[in-house]
Amino acid sequence: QEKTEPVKLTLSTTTSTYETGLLDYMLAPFEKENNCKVHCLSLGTGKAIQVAKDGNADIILVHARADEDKFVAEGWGVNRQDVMYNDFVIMGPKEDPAKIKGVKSATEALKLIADAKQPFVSRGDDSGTHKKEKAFWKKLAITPVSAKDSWYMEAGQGMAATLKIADEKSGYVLVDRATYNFQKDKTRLVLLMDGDDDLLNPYGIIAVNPEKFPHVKYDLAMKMIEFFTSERGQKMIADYKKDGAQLYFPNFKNPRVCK
Amino acid sequence: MDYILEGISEAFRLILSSDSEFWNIVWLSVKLSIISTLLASVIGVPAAFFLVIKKFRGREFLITVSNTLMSIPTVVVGLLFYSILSRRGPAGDLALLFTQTAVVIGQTFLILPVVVSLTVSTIRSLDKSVSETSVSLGANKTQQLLMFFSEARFGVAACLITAFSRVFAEVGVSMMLGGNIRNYTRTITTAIALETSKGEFGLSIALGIVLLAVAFTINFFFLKFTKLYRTVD
Amino acid sequence: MDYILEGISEAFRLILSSDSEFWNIVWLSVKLSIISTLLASVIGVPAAFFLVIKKFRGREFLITVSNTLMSIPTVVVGLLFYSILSRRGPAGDLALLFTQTAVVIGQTFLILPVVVSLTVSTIRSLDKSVSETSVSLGANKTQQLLMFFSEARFGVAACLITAFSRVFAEVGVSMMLGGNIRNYTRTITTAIALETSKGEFGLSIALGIVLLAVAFTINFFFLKFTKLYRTVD
Amino acid sequence: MFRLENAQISFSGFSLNSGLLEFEKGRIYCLTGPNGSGKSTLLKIIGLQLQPDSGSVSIEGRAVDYGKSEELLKNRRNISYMLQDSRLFYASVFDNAAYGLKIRGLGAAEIKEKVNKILKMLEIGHLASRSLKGLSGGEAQRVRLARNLVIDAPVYILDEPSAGLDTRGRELLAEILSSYNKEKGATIIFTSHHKEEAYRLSPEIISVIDGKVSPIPRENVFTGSAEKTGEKLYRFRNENISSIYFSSDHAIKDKVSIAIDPEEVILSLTNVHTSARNCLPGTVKNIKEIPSALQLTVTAGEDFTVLITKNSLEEMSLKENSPVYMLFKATAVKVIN
Amino acid sequence: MFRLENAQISFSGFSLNSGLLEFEKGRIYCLTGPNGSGKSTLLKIIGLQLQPDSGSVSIEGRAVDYGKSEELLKNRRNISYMLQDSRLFYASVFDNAAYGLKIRGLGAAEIKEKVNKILKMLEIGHLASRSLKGLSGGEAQRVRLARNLVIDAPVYILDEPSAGLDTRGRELLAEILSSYNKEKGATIIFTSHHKEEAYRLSPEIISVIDGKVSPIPRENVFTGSAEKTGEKLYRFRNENISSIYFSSDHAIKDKVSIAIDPEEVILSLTNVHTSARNCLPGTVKNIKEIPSALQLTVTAGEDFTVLITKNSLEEMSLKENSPVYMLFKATAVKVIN
Ligand SMILES: Nc1ncnc2c1ncn2[C@@H]1O[C@H](COP(=O)(O)OP(=O)(O)OP(=O)(O)O)[C@@H](O)[C@H]1O
Ligand SMILES: Nc1ncnc2c1ncn2[C@@H]1O[C@H](COP(=O)(O)OP(=O)(O)OP(=O)(O)O)[C@@H](O)[C@H]1O
Ligand SMILES: [Mg+2]
Ligand SMILES: [Mg+2]
Repeated sequence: QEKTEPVKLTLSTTTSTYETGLLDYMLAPFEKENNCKVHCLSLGTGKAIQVAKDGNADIILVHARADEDKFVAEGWGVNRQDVMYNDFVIMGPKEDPAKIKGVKSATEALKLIADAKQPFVSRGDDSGTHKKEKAFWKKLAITPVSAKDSWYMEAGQGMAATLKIADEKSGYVLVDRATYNFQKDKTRLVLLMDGDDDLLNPYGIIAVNPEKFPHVKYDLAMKMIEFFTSERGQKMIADYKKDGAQLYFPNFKNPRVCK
Repeated sequence: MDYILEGISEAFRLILSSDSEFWNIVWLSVKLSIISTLLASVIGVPAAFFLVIKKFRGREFLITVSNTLMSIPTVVVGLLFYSILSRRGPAGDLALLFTQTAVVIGQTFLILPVVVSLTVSTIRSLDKSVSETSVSLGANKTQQLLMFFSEARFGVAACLITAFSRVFAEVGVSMMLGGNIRNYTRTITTAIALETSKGEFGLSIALGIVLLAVAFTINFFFLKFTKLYRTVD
Repeated sequence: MDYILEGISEAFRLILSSDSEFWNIVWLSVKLSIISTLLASVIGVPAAFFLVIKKFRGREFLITVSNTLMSIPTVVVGLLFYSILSRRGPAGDLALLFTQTAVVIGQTFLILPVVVSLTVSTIRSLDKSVSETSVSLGANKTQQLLMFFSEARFGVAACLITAFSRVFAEVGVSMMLGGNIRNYTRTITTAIALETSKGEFGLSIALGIVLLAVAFTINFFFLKFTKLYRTVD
Repeated sequence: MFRLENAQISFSGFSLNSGLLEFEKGRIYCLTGPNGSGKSTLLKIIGLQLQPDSGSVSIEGRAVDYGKSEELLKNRRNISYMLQDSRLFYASVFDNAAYGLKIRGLGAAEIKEKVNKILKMLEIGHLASRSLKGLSGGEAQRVRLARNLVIDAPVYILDEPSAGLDTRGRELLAEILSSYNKEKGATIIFTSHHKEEAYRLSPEIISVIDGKVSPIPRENVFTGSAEKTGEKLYRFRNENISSIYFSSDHAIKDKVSIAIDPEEVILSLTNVHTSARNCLPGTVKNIKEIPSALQLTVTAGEDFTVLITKNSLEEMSLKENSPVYMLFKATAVKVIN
Repeated sequence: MFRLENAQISFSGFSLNSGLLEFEKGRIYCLTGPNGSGKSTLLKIIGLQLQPDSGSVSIEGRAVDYGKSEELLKNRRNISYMLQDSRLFYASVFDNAAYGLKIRGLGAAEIKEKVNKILKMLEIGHLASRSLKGLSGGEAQRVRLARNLVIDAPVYILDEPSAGLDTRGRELLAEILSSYNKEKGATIIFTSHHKEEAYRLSPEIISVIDGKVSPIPRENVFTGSAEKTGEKLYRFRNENISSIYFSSDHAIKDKVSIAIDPEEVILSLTNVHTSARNCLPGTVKNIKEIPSALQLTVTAGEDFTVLITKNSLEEMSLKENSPVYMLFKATAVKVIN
């Protein structure tokens, strides 16, 4: 059988999916079966979408529902599919001075933190996580500003770095579960609340629109979407574990919609 | 190209604005960079003199180490001091992490090798007759060193400018040790990193242009003021 | 401190390992940095000579611009070339973005001002008698320039080492233009950035130590081989 | 060889004009004049190191075109030019001395032979592998000289070649230049602030004062034959002069030029027996007042210039056509070339 | 003032030992010797620029302690030291000349006055605001001299101060040094490769050959009074010498030292009338053979040294105790100090 040079496919994605190793795990069989080489760009959500809008990626995998819809609506992308979700948790100092332990709703927990003026470290980088957090403040009609509100800090950095700042400042922080699993042994902070449906974090996969950029490898991109949403792909996601914990939950068939 | 054009117009808007957050960021960048450059000079220049003047075993080795340390990535410097300043680290009780002081410490360390290596090369390329002549005319140690600098003024200028540039442009240390905390430790470069990660490329470029404009102004006045350009030639 | 200790032991493990992915990353970093340094020298050194030898209006201005451009943050260089090389940019059809070539282009541009500024200062600090004497003994233009370099060899060494260090340590350009794609454009510094963002600080420090070890080796052989250390003094 | 026609150059506050100035192949010229009078500047113009603002320089009848860099380089390489403040490069003594040969593309073996030879001639052979560090002033000057003298060129232009040299060094330099001139027919142009040097080597003297150039007549220089008459003692004669005794440490071939310093001649009215080997009868031909002394021309076969004080003249009541004897020691006679 | 006891220093292939060497306050010393013989090295030791490997240097009876840097600096500042290859700094001529005063902490007005004065004395006042660019060799040397001579120090140590100077420059230098010595009692130590200079200025001559130092006796140096006898003509006398005529362009105060070059003296058996102003009767006291000549000691009130050729001696059949006349011109007599 003749072997041709593998085709290059550029996937623009958020840091979290890449850094947890999920993509390396998923893409190995895909590359083999399709004789292609997937170039993963692991970027912040905003940057990941922007790079695709500039025509520099063939497909994106991100978690920022509103932005994803806008991306499709403006015609940059086609065929958005739900792939999986994980969720966020709130971490904080063991002493829990704001007393959020046991509270069921994330909105309520943040209100307690704000009322107690306990340090809270925000991603502050317009990432999916930051957007989620901002949605809670909006609901509470609070607009905290870094430094002006002495308890509120915008880190403007990635998840791990933000968590480290929270650790240093003994503050509360909104963390995705993958990062939590990964860092829980390296931080003094502990998990104080999770399980609220509001904290769900769904991922979508979108092919870049070949009408906008004729050079994109649309067919291959479609194949990848098919692969991620196939029964086999979904099972692979469910099977992916790190230190015995499942990181992502497939949801192509039954999207758990979050408000 | 869109981003560049967008960046240019945005840069003008920023510079003409009276947005206090923006100007605080600019001022913080300048302040931290100048302090770091000064500190690194105060430590690095005598060290360089020592390396050139004293003859001892391992001198060339130390110079090579200094040359090597010019290659240290900013993030690594950030991580090293993070490890030290972190609550769990040996200097954790000082609570310096994510403060401006931490940034200055890291930045000083970052450019120390630049100052040392360039000063060493500057002094080495000077003729021995400089110090011999000034001594023969009655110069004391300080006056002798001053004459070294006066004779090597183009080299010294280049050294200071290079060190300042390095620190003004760096992001890794400021990010790791300052934390890019809004209204507190956010500098132009960490702001650029943030905007870039948000995909706000135009704004990033605008901030880059602002940074260059500031650097140009500083260079210009530095050179004018210290008369480090050849007036006698 | 834990991270530092972990970093040191991890660094040893990596260096002693035969992990081909790791060694490819190291090799790519070295390769790209050397190519960029060479390119920047080939362009920058003649430019510096031009700036020193030719007298024209705006010369000091151009030198100040070059000094200023030493302050350009790596990310901004990355963004500028991103704008140009991006599919929607003017050079989009070349499909160079996220390739090694793109990194080399960006890095060369990044250190060009370093080469120009330091070379200018090196040549300026040389006495006129160097060129006059070589001409009086019958040197042609090339031989004259060679003598300049021979006489300024410590300055030249410092200039090349500084440029190489800058590019070897930089991450912004490699990240923006290379994309940190595994097995393709991942360099030591982008790997460090990745590990840092994962929170794997120990591994980051280990990679930093590896980078410094490589830099030390290169510096050492560069200086030995080119005999740029003062043999006559 | 070289011909300068009103070659002119100006700096703020100083300007030099060569007037019409010619240098003939195979001769030796010495430029003298006060500090800052323009000697070095003039040398640089002759040696094509400096382009005059106006006027022309021609070499062997061909005007130099400063635009043609290749031709210019070729012409320059025919000149071994030593700047007054020529720089020693950061390299060993040998490498410094070899530089001119190296850039002329000579082979390593040839370079080695020639350089070692010239270093030995200048008595600094033992310094070959030394670095510049610690070289004494005179040693450094000898290295500079070696660097220029090792080059095989038809023309040597040397700006104050004897600066910093001891007596022996000046002697060696004169010997080498003289042999280059005699054996290879080399043209030599140099500057000096010391009269002895001009006397020792250079029949043609060109004075540069305040940027104005004027060849000046040679004083008491005579050419003829010599024969040995004693230990280190020689007797000079030519068609007009029957005998002048002179001493020399070196063997003298039969043809020789000698020079006598006008200040070293004593006039006497009678023929006396003294330790002065020379006592020539002659006639005062001309008396000229110059600052602080009188300059007499005395004919004794050839014209001699003699400097005496005014008082002596009066005391001896010398006039034109007075008969006199000229007394001078054998050591007052310098052998040229 | 300075006393060196076996001060010794070695470089690879060269070593210098001062032996016992003393320099007295208020005198002038000239070091002579071949290139590389160690003159500059010796000067550096005397001037505290170089610490000897062994032996001692004492100043006014106090041994120099090289460990005490403050004391060392104080001592150094009492010396205006001019290195053989002293460097001009990248600054204007004025600033260069002012350097020594500036680091001694003088006020701006005083510096300005002094510097301008010395520049004028060295006839380079017009260069004050010039940069180094384009300075001629002699001009640069005058700037170096100005930089050292402007310093008011009890001791001047100058390594080849006359290098590159024209005749006028050497004259100015000699005048200034002489006046510093006479008026301020300054001690002056310098080196030179030119005999005239030693004769013009320095009664005490110290020879350095191959690292070995030996003070050599002064020749034909006499001290006495002078009176003017004609235009530029003076008559010297002291208790032993009744009259020696000499010429001088400058006014001579009554006390004066003179020196006569042994080579410029002619011996005569009879008293003759010549243009030589001086004809002193004396007696041959001693005859000594030296390389290439004979050295006679002739007593004529004081002892004179005279150099003549062997043949002259034989011809004149001079022996010890022969009566002779010494002939020499007024211009052959050099005024010292
Ligand atoms: N640092 C040194 N290393 C090696 N040799 C040295 C050093 N300094 C001086 N010398 C040697 O010592 C000798 C004496 O040098 P010095 O400069 O004292 O000579 P000098 O008598 O002043 O000669 P000149 O008349 O040429 O100025 C020279 O042969 C010189 O090469
Ligand atoms: N580039 C220049 N700019 C200004 N003046 C200059 C320049 N070059 C030379 N001069 C002046 O021209 C004059 C002649 O200089 P030059 O070097 O020819 O003198 P010189 O006769 O060689 O003197 P010396 O005997 O001191 O070596 C000097 O007064 C000098 O200051
Ligand atoms: Mg000159
Ligand atoms: Mg000397």
